[in-house]
Amino acid sequence: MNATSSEVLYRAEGVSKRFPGALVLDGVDFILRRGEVHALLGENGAGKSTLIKCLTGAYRRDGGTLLLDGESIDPRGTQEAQGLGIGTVYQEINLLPNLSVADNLFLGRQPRRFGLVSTAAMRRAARGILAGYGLDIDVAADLGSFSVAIQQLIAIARAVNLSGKVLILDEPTASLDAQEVGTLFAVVRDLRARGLGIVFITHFLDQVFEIADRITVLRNGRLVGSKPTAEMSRVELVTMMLGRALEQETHSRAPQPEISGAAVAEFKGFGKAGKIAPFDLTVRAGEVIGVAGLLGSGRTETAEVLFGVERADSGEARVGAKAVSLTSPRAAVAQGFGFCPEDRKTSGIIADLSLRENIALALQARRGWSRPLSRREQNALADRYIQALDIRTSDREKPVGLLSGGNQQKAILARWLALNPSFLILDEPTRGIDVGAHAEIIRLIEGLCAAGMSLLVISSELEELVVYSTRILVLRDRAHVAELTGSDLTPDQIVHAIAADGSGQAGA
Amino acid sequence: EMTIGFSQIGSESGWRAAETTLTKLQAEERGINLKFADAQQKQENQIKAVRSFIAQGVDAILLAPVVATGWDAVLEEAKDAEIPVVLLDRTVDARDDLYMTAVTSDLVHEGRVAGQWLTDSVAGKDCNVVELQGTTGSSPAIDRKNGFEQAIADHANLKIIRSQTGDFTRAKGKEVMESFIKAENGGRNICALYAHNDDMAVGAIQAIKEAGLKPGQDILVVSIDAVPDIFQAMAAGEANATVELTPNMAGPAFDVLEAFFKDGILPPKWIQTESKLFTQNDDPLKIYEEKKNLGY
Amino acid sequence: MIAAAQAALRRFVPQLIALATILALNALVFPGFFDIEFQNGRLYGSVVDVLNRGAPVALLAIGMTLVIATKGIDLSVGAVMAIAGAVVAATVAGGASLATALLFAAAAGIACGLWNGFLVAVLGMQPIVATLILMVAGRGIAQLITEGAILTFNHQGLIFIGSGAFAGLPMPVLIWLALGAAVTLAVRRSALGMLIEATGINRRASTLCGINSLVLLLAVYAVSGFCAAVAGVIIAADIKGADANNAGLWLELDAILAVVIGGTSLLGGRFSIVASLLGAMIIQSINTGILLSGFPPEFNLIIKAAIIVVILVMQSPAVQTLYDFLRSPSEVPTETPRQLPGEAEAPESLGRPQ
Amino acid sequence: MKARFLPLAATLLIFLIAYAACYLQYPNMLSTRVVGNLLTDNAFLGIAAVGMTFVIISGGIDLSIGSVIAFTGVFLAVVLDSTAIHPLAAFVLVLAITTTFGGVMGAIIHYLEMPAFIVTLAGMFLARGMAYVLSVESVPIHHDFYGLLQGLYYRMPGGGRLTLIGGLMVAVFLAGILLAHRTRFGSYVFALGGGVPTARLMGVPVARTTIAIYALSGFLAGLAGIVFSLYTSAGYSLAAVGVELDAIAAVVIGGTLLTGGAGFVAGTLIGILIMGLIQTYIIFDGTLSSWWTKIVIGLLLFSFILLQKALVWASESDRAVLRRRLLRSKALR
Ligand SMILES: Nc1ncnc2c1ncn2[C@@H]1O[C@H](COP(=O)(O)OP(=O)(O)OP(=O)(O)O)[C@@H](O)[C@H]1O
Ligand SMILES: Nc1ncnc2c1ncn2[C@@H]1O[C@H](COP(=O)(O)OP(=O)(O)OP(=O)(O)O)[C@@H](O)[C@H]1O
Ligand SMILES: [Mg+2]
Ligand SMILES: [Mg+2]
Repeated sequence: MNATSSEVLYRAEGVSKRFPGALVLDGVDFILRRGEVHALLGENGAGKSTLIKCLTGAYRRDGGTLLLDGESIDPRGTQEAQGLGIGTVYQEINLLPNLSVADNLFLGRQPRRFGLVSTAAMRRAARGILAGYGLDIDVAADLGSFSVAIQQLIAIARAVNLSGKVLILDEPTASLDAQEVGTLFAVVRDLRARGLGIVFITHFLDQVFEIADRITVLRNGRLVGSKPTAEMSRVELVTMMLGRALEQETHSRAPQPEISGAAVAEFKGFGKAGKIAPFDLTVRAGEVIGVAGLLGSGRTETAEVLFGVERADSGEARVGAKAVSLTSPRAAVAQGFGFCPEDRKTSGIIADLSLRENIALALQARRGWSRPLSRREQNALADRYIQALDIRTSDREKPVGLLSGGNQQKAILARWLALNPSFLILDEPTRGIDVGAHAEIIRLIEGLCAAGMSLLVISSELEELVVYSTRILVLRDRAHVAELTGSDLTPDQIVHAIAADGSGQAGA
Repeated sequence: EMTIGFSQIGSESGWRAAETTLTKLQAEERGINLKFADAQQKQENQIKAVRSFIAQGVDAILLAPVVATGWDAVLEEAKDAEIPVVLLDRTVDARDDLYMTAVTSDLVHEGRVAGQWLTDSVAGKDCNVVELQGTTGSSPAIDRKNGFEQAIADHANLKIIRSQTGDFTRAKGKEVMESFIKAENGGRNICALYAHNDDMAVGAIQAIKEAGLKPGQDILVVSIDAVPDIFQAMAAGEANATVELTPNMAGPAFDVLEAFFKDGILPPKWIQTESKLFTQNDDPLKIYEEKKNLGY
Repeated sequence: MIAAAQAALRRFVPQLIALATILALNALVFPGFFDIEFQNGRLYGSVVDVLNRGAPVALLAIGMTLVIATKGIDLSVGAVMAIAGAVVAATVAGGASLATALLFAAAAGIACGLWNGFLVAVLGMQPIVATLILMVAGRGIAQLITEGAILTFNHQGLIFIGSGAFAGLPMPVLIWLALGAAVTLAVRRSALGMLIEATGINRRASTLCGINSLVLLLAVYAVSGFCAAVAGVIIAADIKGADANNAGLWLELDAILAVVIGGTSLLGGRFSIVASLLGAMIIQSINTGILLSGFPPEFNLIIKAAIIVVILVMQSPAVQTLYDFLRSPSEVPTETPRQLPGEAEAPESLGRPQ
Repeated sequence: MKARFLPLAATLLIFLIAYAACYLQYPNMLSTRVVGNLLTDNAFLGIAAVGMTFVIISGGIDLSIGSVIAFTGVFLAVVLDSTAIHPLAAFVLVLAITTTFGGVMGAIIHYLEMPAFIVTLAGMFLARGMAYVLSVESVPIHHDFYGLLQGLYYRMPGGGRLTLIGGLMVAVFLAGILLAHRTRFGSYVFALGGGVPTARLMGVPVARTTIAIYALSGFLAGLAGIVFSLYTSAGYSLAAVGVELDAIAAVVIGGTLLTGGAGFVAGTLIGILIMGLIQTYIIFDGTLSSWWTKIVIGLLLFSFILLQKALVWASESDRAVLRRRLLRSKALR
């Protein structure tokens, strides 16, 4: 490496990590300089999160040396790393939902008076810290009562507050929308100016080019290269990550014809008090309905009511011509619905079951317990989707909880595709998925529609949404407020519809 | 009308159920208002019960203590409140001015009676005895073991070769006897069984039969309590002797309380119930018929 | 196919080693331990006793395994045994036919199980407390039926179930073997096993998959109740009487222990009924060994605790890791061992090997 | 009202209502005697339950406490009987033993990654086994110092006694409340209950905390044992069987989740009082047979838990609507 040692802050040399059956990191070198934002990139399963965990002592590495400020360190756990001035936000939000926000921020370093925690002082400090992120929330409330996005911001705030020298962020922006990302970047720039080294992992390449000074790319647990951002083009970067050129990565929108076929499902005045205001929705064969809105606008609730997770208390649903009652996910599945939930950790994966079982599960549940899929059928199913979605795993019997975040997401998608539903609801399906797979999934969605499946896709990425949607529902304040079609399907129009207050929104 | 609180240990055996039944029956006959508290085998619950009786202001308290120790404080409170306490079926380890009297059998004596019967019936022949103990640590188990050992101490021909707990239950009695038989050459080394209660003996008798031996002949069976089922076994020649522990402890207790409240007569400190020995010669079937409806 | 069989066998290696060790120890304290004779039309010996006396715990362990796999626990099984025993005794004593009595007992067990399942699955109570309620009240119900006494009976058919023999083996042994095999086949040949495991690991995600976790939980507790009822009938039949006060007392702990020795995690998920049955036999071997050894009863608990601790320590994930580590020196990293016990990192809900 | 205090409030409310109902039927239930008894009789259970609360909040369980109480009592009795050691020195000694015992269980749970249920079950066998080995017979304690301690009580008007051990239980609860809710250690305990891997990633010293939690439980079980020996002036190896289940029930009734991560030490006190109330009521009633006693205890336990759930549900559904509104407006700024 060509770094002059004076500016090097944190240096890792030859880091290796082996899990049973797989060498996940193979002699990776990594150099972080003072006052730089360093993007760590790579495909799903490349080993980014593992490298971070080795750098912070959350995993014991099998080999390699770590030097902080030129001195050899060997953190034996996160606590020790924190003591050395390294703050980290891990990929799955690692905060405790059962503690208050303030406790989460100050766990282990609560201000004390006479040996007892001074709750008032702690809350005051917590409010002060969160104000810097534009958050004005009740810091005494349980963390779990806040949405994923707010939790993410709190995790970031905690890590920033802890980090004297190094801040590591593993996919911090996956569940944030544009505004929060802006806030985060302002904080990051400020820290950079103060001389911290910041490691930033993401699959959003736009964000990389916006903020990173330097890029390091991993592939299959090996270092591919490390370069200043200024010397790297987008195409070059993608090629480095995937090891091949990607034919079509940019979001170019082919005009989607409006679909006016037969209604697959119809919802009239469907809603649930306190969750989502009653709405009408007609789903036609082969169409993709996009759903847009700010955090907390009721997108997830819409999906949950449609799938029977939350029982609707008003309105009626029709599938084909007959009225149905969607009282449970099971009932919805019986009607040919599928639902890929937003929070993969708590609602998606069955961590201890193998990849094969996770993929076969929904199909098995629909067939009923008495008609088991044979092992051979399960294997075939799993192999098919491991290949189709490019799930990176050592084998199909690996517990799905041991897969990398993006690959877990793909596994859940595979579970629902295996069911071949007529109406599939996807809540943030591309969260944490790498560029290559992202393109694959978009192509997959298009292919599914061509084959007659209807989709409802919730996504915070408006560019992505307009690529495949035939129309877009816009939500605000837990109500459906607008529907965009045809030439209105542009990110700008969506933003406009979201921002419009009450009257005069675009489309109808 | 007299109100009497009765703190019972629990209902861990048929014998105890019979004691409870008889107590209630006696109270009913005499027009006593009985407050019954079941302690689920826990001393702390019994103490709570006695304290609650005091708080309620009952006229007298019957206490069947689960263990001998630990009653001083609560008995002191009863004394302060001038409520007489009568102990049932076991005594306590406390100053004797803290209770009015104890209606009990002598547990050590019971063991001695059983041992005596055995020494008499083997009459000098060598005899290996196996012992089924009660629940480890319980006072009947300790005392009945001691009494039996005292009785055979001077008889070198009698030897306890195995002794294990059968928890006072039939199931454990059977299981433990099975292993005794296996461990002692298919039971051929065993000449007699001494069980701390009849229930274990009944279980053990089945084990002996299933091993192809004849209980009552190949292996002598002596136990304590005199519950109805052992008389059936005796009638069938499968058990040899039992020592009675009468479940009617409440009768004498009520007698002394009535005498005390009517005429102020203070009873002796210990009213010992008889530990009567029953053998196959005592017309077991008749006794069975007498006993079978007493709530055992 | 062969690979799968090998993998399945590997799953039982720790239990088999433990069982073999205990049996060897037993033979040490009692040389005649492995002697088996044929006598009165049945096999007769200490090993047969282990199989026979282990029947109640083995039966309980079958249902308990399923309950624990769903992240639950069933403390009420001992009380349910007492209820079933009381019911069967009361019915035959009342002159009913054996079939009717057995039917009643089974129905009582299943009803108890459904009650537990209702509290857990529908009312959302925590399994320990939900089943604690029946653990306390159930014995009361059983005593209510027997009125605190030992309810004896003389129905030869019923007695045969407890102490008869068929093809040389005691009936209880045949019953737990048959029920174990039946339940194992039922969950493994159908999709039930997978659905139970999924529900135990992540109930919310499983429900979202369309699994009817409510019915599944009800069914699992009902099976546990049924197994407890069978165990209750057996021990009542064995002593020709229903001892509501003592039947199954504290057996729930032994059953849970058997399941854990069998390697099923108390956090739910992967389970193996066969391994739990091995666990039950390990516990009974310890018990029988203690009885045969002739040690004074004061030492029973200490011996049992010590042996169990040793077995569990040998099976603990940390020691397994260490063992694997020692066995495969080729994979040892160049540096000093770093995967310290307790620092082995696994994502939440993955705290289990295998 | 903060969401998290709902179960606590519900429990308190239920207790007050139940007490009022008992009072209406038996006016004596409100006498100072009954109130004093409620504290004294449940002192050992309450102290042990404080330790259990910490263990359960951390996501574990401790089945050994009943046996440890028995062991402590037998140990004290045997030591005081056969040596000239002063009881205070014996107290220190036995507390050191039980604390170490708990700590070792904690270490096994942590380092060998074994489930707490099983480790403490083995601990339960072991502690009772040790008690048997020390003495199978119950051993009385006759020591002037014991007499002195037992004589320390405040006599309330109406004859009720506020005893030393009852006061000690209240003190332990106060200390427990501070420890759980106002110290870093307390927040670590909650953190472990929220998820050990997450807690570890957040820098919680998992090993130290786990060991400390079980050591604390061992210490309090030892203290409960001392209290029990004061209560009965004896040591008995069969004492306190099943106390762990009573403690668990009290903790759960007090609004602590068995899954860990949420709970209150104060709630446990109410749980203890509710259980004591149930028993007192049954004794006052005095007509229940042994079996009906069991059935009624079960039923009352069931209705308390059900009532609590219902109260929490009822207020939660209102609250959810409220919270959502709040959340939305704030998240959107
Ligand atoms: N505890 C574990 N045991 C076994 N394999 C693991 C474990 N943790 C991670 N792996 C494997 O290591 C590889 C790298 O995982 P890692 O989480 O570092 O990927 P990543 O680059 O962060 O991917 P993503 O972008 O999807 O988050 C994956 O193939 C994963 O399956
Ligand atoms: N008050 C709350 N209590 C519990 N969970 C909540 C609460 N508010 C939100 N959530 C959960 O947080 C997640 C995000 O929900 P949110 O209300 O933000 O809806 P959304 O419109 O789907 O937003 P997004 O999908 O962008 O996060 C959902 O899974 C929801 O169930
Ligand atoms: Mg990752
Ligand atoms: Mg959402």
